Order: sequence, then structure tokens, then C-alpha cells
Amino acid sequence: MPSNPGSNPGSNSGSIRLQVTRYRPESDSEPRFQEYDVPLRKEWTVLDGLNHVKNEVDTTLSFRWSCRMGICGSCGMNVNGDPKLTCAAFLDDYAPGPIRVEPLANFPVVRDLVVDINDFMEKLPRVKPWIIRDDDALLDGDGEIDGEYLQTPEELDAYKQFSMCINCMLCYAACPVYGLDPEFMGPAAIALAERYDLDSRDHGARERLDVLIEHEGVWGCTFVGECTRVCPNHVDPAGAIQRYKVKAAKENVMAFLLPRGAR
Amino acid sequence: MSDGLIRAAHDVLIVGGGGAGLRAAIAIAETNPQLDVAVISKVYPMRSHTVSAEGGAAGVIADDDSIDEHIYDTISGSDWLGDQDAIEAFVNEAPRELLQLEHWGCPWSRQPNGHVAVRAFGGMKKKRTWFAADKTGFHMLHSLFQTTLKYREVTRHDEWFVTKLLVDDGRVHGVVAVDLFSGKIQAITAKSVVLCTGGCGKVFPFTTNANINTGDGMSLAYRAGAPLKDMEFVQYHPTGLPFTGILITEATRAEGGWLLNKDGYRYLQDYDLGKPTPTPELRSMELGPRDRLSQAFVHEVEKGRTADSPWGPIVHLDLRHLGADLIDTKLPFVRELCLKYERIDPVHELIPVRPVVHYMMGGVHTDIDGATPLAGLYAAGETACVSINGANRLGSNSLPECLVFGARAGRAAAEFATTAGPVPAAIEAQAADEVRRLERDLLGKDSEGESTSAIRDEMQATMEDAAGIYRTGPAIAKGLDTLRELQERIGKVGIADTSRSFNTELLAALELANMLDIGECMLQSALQREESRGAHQRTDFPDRDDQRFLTHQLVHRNDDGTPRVESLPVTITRWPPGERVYGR
Amino acid sequence: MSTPRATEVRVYNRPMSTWWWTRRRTYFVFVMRELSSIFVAWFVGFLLAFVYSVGRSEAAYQDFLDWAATPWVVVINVIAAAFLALHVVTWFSLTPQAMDVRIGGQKAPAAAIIASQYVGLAVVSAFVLWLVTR
Amino acid sequence: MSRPRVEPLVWLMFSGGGVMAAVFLPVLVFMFAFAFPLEWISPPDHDHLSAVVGHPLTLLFLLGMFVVLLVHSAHRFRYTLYDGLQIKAKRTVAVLCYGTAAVGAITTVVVLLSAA
Ligand SMILES: Cc1cc2nc3c(=O)[nH]c(=O)nc-3n(C[C@H](O)[C@H](O)[C@H](O)COP(=O)(O)OP(=O)(O)OC[C@H]3O[C@@H](n4cnc5c(N)ncnc54)[C@H](O)[C@@H]3O)c2cc1C
Ligand code: SF4
Ligand code: F3S
Ligand code: FES
Repeated sequence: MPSNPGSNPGSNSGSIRLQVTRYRPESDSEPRFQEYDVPLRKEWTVLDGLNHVKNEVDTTLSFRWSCRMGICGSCGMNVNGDPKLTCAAFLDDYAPGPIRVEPLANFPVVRDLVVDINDFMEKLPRVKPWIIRDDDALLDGDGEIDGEYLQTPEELDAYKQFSMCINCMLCYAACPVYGLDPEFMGPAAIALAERYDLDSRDHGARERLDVLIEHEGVWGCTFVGECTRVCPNHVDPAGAIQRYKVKAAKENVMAFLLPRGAR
Repeated sequence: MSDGLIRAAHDVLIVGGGGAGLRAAIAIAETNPQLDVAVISKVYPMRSHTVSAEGGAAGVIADDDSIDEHIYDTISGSDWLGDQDAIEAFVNEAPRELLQLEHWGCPWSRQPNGHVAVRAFGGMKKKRTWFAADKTGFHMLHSLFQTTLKYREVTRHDEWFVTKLLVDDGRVHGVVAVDLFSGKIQAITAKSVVLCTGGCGKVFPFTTNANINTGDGMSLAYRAGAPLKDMEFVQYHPTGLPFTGILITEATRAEGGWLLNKDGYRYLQDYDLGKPTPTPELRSMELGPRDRLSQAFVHEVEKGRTADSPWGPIVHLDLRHLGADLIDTKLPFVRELCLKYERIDPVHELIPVRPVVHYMMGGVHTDIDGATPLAGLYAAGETACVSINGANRLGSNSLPECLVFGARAGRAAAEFATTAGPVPAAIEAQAADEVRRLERDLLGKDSEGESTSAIRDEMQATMEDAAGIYRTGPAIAKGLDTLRELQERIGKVGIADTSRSFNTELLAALELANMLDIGECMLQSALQREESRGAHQRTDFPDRDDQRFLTHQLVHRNDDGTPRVESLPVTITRWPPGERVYGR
Repeated sequence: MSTPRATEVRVYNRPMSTWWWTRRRTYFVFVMRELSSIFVAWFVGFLLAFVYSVGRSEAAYQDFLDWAATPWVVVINVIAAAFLALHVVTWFSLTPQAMDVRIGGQKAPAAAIIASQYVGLAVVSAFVLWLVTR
Repeated sequence: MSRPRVEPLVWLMFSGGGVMAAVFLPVLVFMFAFAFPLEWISPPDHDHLSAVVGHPLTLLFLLGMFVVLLVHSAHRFRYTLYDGLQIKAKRTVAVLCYGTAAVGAITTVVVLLSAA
């Protein structure tokens, strides 16, 4: 049986040029481009092209990848300026090239095509993306879990879309507001807050609203909408954010009309 | 402690942030909140390969189902090589674990009345596979990951690559690891360590596994002196996409998909897997176990009844009769993957598929609580072998295995940590040695050495030839010789990358060394098992031989680095060995 | 969960160009959409002038009409109206994302929400036109 | 959430203004900026107009509308300055934008009262 992509046969129609960002923190003062020609094959993605470079041409090129099937979220890069999962961006869609491959925009560059997403990893827990309950779990006499929280297919549908986020960070790379103001909580984190708010099993909406109503929560978003457009999983963070604004506004009006104690 | 050598000291260190690792972390945080737990992982936890699992997770919940039936299906699926006490514990605890995940927010697919829905799966006599459409692993992993975020006391070392287990006087005391971000090599000590490092599909050229599945944990344990178990059992999944090896989940067949040869014939009926029926029958035809289906494919190739593709022979998976509605609600990811990577629409077209290396039944030898023979070392998930999977894993048993044994191993490791003493001084010297080894042997060398990718390609080709779906003694022996040569060559590997930060070339070399160890163990075990059982099919020994081989095989590492195979009895409780019958 | 991380690495922060919004069509449309705000303000002023003139006298009203017909005012108004149109189209098309309209438990399709806004616009326009010219 | 905040209120007015601008402005602009001055439609006579405009309900409506339109403009323009021009003096920008809107609102009240 055949071997891994690098050594596979397949329709080969010439080659295509990749212009790849290189940056070594120890020696480079700023990133530069390096060019590589890779075989242009119908079934090759940009990631296959990079792996060809890594295996055959220049072993020092660094980038993240793992699942090569669009689900682990690690291979995001800016391809010709657009944030893309490189394992789902096919070379021949960019023919005849050249293809510019850069690290995801709006994040600090660690090395070559690798960016630092620690900012997101620190923000995520702030929106409490886990089930929050008022009551105790369904437990039997021995403290073991006893039965499931019921949830109809319609209730599942209500949040399903927002649960599809793979944390690929394409939305952060596409959002100019995040680029300009890194304090902004950002699209994916807010979409995940919305995911739990809309889950019929969750009672944590108020706690999350408390976080997102803060200045760096939802208010920075000016509804550019690029986050939703680039999302590979149709999560619609832009929608989630606007709905949070509506929620926050409603809350505020309530608080205004019914001062404390009355609620 | 000396400056910068020891990065951190924890009570329990979990290596791996996949399904098993995160479950272990939560188990400890919940039962022993005063313990200092850390998860170290070479990728951010949500990138772990659990994310790719599509089909579902088995656990008895339906009214018409029973614990005993799930046990029996698992035992016969394992070709009687699974340990029955472990399987009983597993089947008993799986539903509770899946419910726990439900409480943590996993978006399980539901019935109209609000209860979780279950689907059929290969080798299972009842519908008992919980699913979240066809992104089950993704949803499970993200639910687990997001839940761990609420436990502030759990520390994470993200993007740290573990290179060595620190062992002193027969006890594990921590690890040495590379911080990918900075390239620093440091020790992290712990009173107990849980390996949850996942599978090793990358030993083979054509696999459903992700790039990170290089079996590091197995190699770490093996080198530290813990034996590996049942390494000859490698599962081929019958339906992978040609070229990429991307998995088309078994759920396609559970929902009614057919496997057709080039003549449009449902060829499985020729291989003692039952009669073709228009709707799926449990434990029959397309819902037979994976080993049997993959073997049937090889016979079809021999009969010249498969179609050709640029990547070798293929058969077709036919979903057209299921209709767009069912495909879009229950198998949307399959449609997406086919459209993207094959440019075909399964609603109207046949999907080309072929068997592909998918899962490692073997792994680090553990008892029912995840403990290895090495004190302080625990293992769970695909990297471990408890064993519940024996000679062949049933689809959808692996995700719940990660939960059940992840939790068990976590609790056992926590228990051990509360009794263990301080870290001995000798550990520091060991850590310093490992740092020196990496600096000198790998990073310090010039670039004019052997090429990692060339050795890797050769290893993968060798493994495929020697340990494919069908094996023979001479081919295995030849493969072993080649692997030994490759092991020589990897000692001379060159690393051109001189940067410390995100040196993925260094990682690739370390991973390759791990895979060569594992490959050697696989072949050594395969050579010694002179019978055919489950996923291990020897054409020179075509029958199952319970007389000689109703045993596990443990591979130990000799002092000179060579493997030594010993046998260990299988635990049989209530189900004496019988014939594996499907479709009858 | 906590994640210790030493930042010994000199990461590179790429500055965002002042002209970032010219680099992508969608960004450009976004900035144009936001600039429509100036022209909305202009129309507020314009309409206030109208109300003021009507309140003053018939002559003032006539002066207003004459002023509004002078070429430079017409040119500004044409430009402003174009931006207003951009506002209308973008505002309507974004509404479905901001509002989760459910009809009988089912999510209303975006196209339906957008269409109903245009119906609303037509009704309001017809009413106001009738009110003023009756 | 105990303390009422300004962001949600401003945003609410911004949104209200957006709706008003989308739904009411087009027809008003059509009539008063084009159709009447350019005589596509013969302009209504002054008496009728001053009756319609001077009606308390109309005045109230116009007041509400103009105010939210001004807030809408100020709010959007403020963020355009932040994002488009990357102006870092955020507080100054905010004060200027909303300040202008406030002055506009007062003017609106004065003008509308004069028309009553
Ligand atoms: C495509 C696909 C589909 C599948 N579908 C199903 C299914 O439907 N049902 C089912 O039951 N099973 C399925 N399986 C099997 C199942 O998904 C896996 O067995 C299971 O997810 C393994 O989980 P894990 O926690 O053991 O390892 P993983 O999720 O692989 O996690 C391994 C972790 O270890 C870390 N790690 C590894 N090496 C190192 C190192 N050296 N240093 C630091 N960290 C390290 C990694 O970073 C990662 O976090 C599927 C498998 C595949 C490949
Ligand atoms: S919302 Fe979409 S684009 Fe953003 S991180 Fe999640 S999956 Fe990626
Ligand atoms: S792109 Fe940014 S501005 Fe808002 S709508 Fe999306 S977060
Ligand atoms: S490699 Fe996993 S998303 Fe691309």
C-alpha cells in the first residue's frame, strides 16, 4: 500500500510557489519571507505543501498541525491574507500562485508560522465555559449520578451551533477590533459563553453576563462580522456577541426600572 | 534545587490532555482537591487526538439492553483475549461516566422525549452507542476541557514535550520535558505520573491517526522499565478515505451504509458475516467487527474484485439510499469530509474507502486501576492496555475506556501520591543527564546527518509490510532486521534547526525514536504469537490456538535495549473461550 | 486551571497598519458602513433646518426649498443618500444575526427576517409619504 | 449585576438610532432632500406642513428620533476613529463624540420648540 502524502502518486500538474513567513526569535529582528516551490497536486492542501517543504526541502520550518481533517484547530494560518485552516485550503484553489502563507494575524509570532495564543487561553476561563447549576446534580443515595438531565432535540438545537467551535482562532485573526485592542474578549470566547447560556441544562447566564457586560466584554465589538465569515464551523460568533449586547441592554433596563431589592 | 533544572513539583503529573488525561485530572480534583495536580501535554489539550473521534461511545442505557450483553460482545469481540474482570468493571462504569459527561455539558444527540439517543455499532448486539452527531470525540473532549477550566487548582503545562520518565529505586518521580515555546529542557517532578499519551498510528504509513499519535507514552514507559502488553494487535479500520486516511466513521454503516466491491456487490456476505438485508442487522454484515471486515477486503483484492485508485485498491461505501435528511442530521461531518477531501457528495455518490491503521489494542501494561508494575507510574486511554480490547477493539468502546480508566487511574495515582515520600536527590542528577543528552546528542550536532523523514518513511513502509492485516513469520523477522538498522541510523540523525523556540525538527526526531521502539515491540510480539486471533492474522498459523496463546504477551526491555517477550495469563471469569460468531 | 508560562521568548508583535481597512474588501465595506454615521448626522441637521424653516414662516420654508435645490447641497445629499442606502442594506442584513427570532420553536430563517424588514420599510415609507403629501 | 452601566444604555440608543435611520430616514430624505426641492413631486403647501410638523405627536416623535440618530452617529463615529484611524486618546474621542451629540440634542429641542 502507498505511503504518506509526501511520497504519494497522484495527479501532478507542475508546481506552485509558497511565500512563507520565517522568524527565529533568537536571531531575527523581524519576520521575513522565504520562497519554496512545491508540487501542485489536486489533492494537496497548503498543509501538505508545507509538510513537503519540512520533509524534503527545509527541515527548519516550524508550524503546528495534527489532525489534517479540520477538527483539531491547530493549523490556522493566514493564506493570501485570509485566515484559513491550512489542512482544508487546497493548493489548486490558489493556482497559479504564488501563495502567501503567514502566521495568523493579530497574534504575536513565536516562530515562523507559530503564534502565541496564550491570551485566548487566559480569557476562555473568564467566561465560565462549563455547566453551572443552581441545584445539586442528580444523585442517588450513594452519591452516584442518577439519570440524565433531559434535553429535547429542539433544546439541543438552540445551542448546537455555538458548541461547534474548535478554538482555531481564525476569528481572532479576522477581527480588526481584537487586533487593535487585545483587551477585547474576542469572538470565540463569547460564542462559547453563549453556547452555555443557551444550553437548557445551564443556569449560569447571569454569572457570564456579569463578565461580558464589563468594558472589555462585548462592547468593543463593532460588528465587523468577519469572525463569522471566516469561521470554518459556522459558529457565528458575531451573532453571539450582538445577542449578548441585547441581553446586557435588557438587563440594564430592568436594573434601571426595578432598582435593587425589587428583583 | 539547582537553578532552572526543576521547573515545577507536583503531587500528580498527568502526561497527556486527551480524553483519558483530562478525565484523570478532574477525578483527582474532585476526590482530592488538596492535591497539586498538573496536566502536561505536547499540544493544547483541545488539539488532542480524541477530538477526531466521530462515531460514539458505548454504555448500556437502553431498556432492552443489559450489562451482560455488552460484556459478552466485548469479550467475543476481543477474541477472548480481553481480561474479563476489567471488561466487567468497564461495562459497569461506562454508563455512569457517560452520564457524568452529560452533566458536564456534552451535547449528546437526543430522542424526542429528551433522553439520550443510542445508535448501533459494529460487533454490538444492541444499540448502545451514545453519540453527538458524528463529532462525538470533539464534543467529549471540549466538554472535558472546558470543565477542567473550572478547577483552578489543576495546573497545565501546555505544549511541553515529555522526553523521559525519572525513575529512582524502582519508583517514578517525574519527567524531563521540552518547553516548545522557549525550547528550555527542564524536569517536572511528581509523586506519581499518569501516562495518557494516546495511540501510535503514525508507526504506519496509512492511518486515521493524527500527526501527534507517535506512541510517546508507550516508549517512555518501556524505557523506564514498565512492560508493554499485546503490542501485536493493531486495528485496521475498514473505511478510510484513500490518500488522506481520514476516517469515515462506522456510524455510516450503523445508520445503514453498505460496502460494495467494484461490481456493486455487498461482498461481506461471502465471508461468514451473514446475509445482506436492506436495513442494518446488529452483529452482521457491515456491522461485523473491524478485524473481520478489513480481512474481507484483502480477500476481495486477491479475487480482483476491488476497484483501482491512484493509491491502491478500494471498495465503495454506499450511503445514497439513506437520503440527505438522515445524512445531514446524523452524519453531517462525513458529508463535509467527503465534499472537502474527495470532492464527492455521499448523498449522490459512492465513497471510495480502504482499510487503514486506526487503533492500538496493546499498550502499557496496567492492572484494573491503571497501575503499571513500576511504582508511581499509571497509564490510561489508548496508550494503556488494561486490557479490555484484547485482540480486537469494538468500535465505540475506546472513548468510554478513556473515561472509565482515566478516572480510575487518576484516583489510584492520587492515592499513591498521598502516601509517597519526597523526591530523592538522585533524580536531579538524572534530569541533568537527560538535559545533557538532548543538548549534546541532538541539538549540539551539525545538520549533516541522517534525515528524520527518510528514516520515518522507511520505518512506516517496513511496518506495513511486516505487520499489515495479514502477516507471516519471515516477513516479520525481516522487518525486525530493518528496524534495527533504522535504530542505528537514528543515532546519527542530523538536526539543521538551531533555534530553540518551537524546534519541531527536534520533536520529530524524538518521536521517531519512540516509534522505532514501539515498532520493534510490535514485531517482536507478532513474531512470537504463532496463531491467528482478532487483528493478528498469521497466514503461516491461520488458526486460533488457545492451547498455547490464550495469553497476553508482555514485552520487557532488556538492559542492552533489546525486547524480551513473556506471557501472562488472561483473566477469565464467567465466559469460557468460544467461537466468534457474526451474522448467524 | 492555571497555566504558568515564562516569557523568555522574544515574540514578534506585528503592528497593525493604519490602512488595514483597505486591505480587504469586507473591511473596506465595514469602514464605509461606519462612516455612514457622518451622513446620518448630516441629515439630522438638514431635517432640523427644514423643521425650523417651516416653524418660522412660509417664506422661510420656500428659502429652505431653494437652498436645498442648490447644486452643492444636492451633491452632498446624493453622497449622503448613498451612504444611507449602505446603512439600510447592511443594517437589515445584520439583524438576523443579532436577533434570534423563533416562530413556534423554530428559528426563523434569515431571509425571512430580512424580507420582513424591507416590508416594514415600505409600509412606513408609504405612510409618511401619505401623511406629508395628503 | 447591581450597578447600571452606561455601555448598555448607549448601545441601546445606538441600536434604536440604527433602526430609525434604516426605516424612517430614507423616505424623509427622499422627500425633503430630493423630491420637493427638485420638484419631482410638487411640495406640499406650508399650512399643511406646519400642521403636520407642529402637531405635538410629530414633535415628540421627531425629538425621540433625532436624539437617537445623533447618539447613533456619535457612537459609530467614535468607534470609526478608534478602529479606522487607531486614535489612542479614547477618552477624548468619546467626550468629543457624545458631547457633540449632546449639543445636537439640545439644539434639537430648541428648534422643535420653535416649530411648535
Ligand atoms: C479518527 C478516529 C476516530 C475514532 N472514533 C472513535 C469512536 O467513534 N469511538 C471510540 O470509542 N473511539 C474512537 N476512536 C479511538 C479514540 O478516539 C481514541 O482511542 C482515544 O480518543 C484516545 O484518547 P487518549 O486520551 O488516550 O489519547 P489522545 O486523545 O490521543 O491524547 C493524547 C495526549 O497525550 C499528549 N502527549 C502525547 N505524547 C506526549 C509527550 N511526549 N509529551 C507530552 N504530551 C504528550 C498529547 O498532547 C495529547 O494531549 C477513534 C480514533 C480515531 C483515530
Ligand atoms: S468561532 Fe469559529 S473561527 Fe472562531 S475559534 Fe471557534 S471555530 Fe474557530
Ligand atoms: S469580527 Fe470582531 S468586531 Fe465583532 S463581529 Fe466579529 S468580533
Ligand atoms: S490539522 Fe487539525 S484542523 Fe488542520
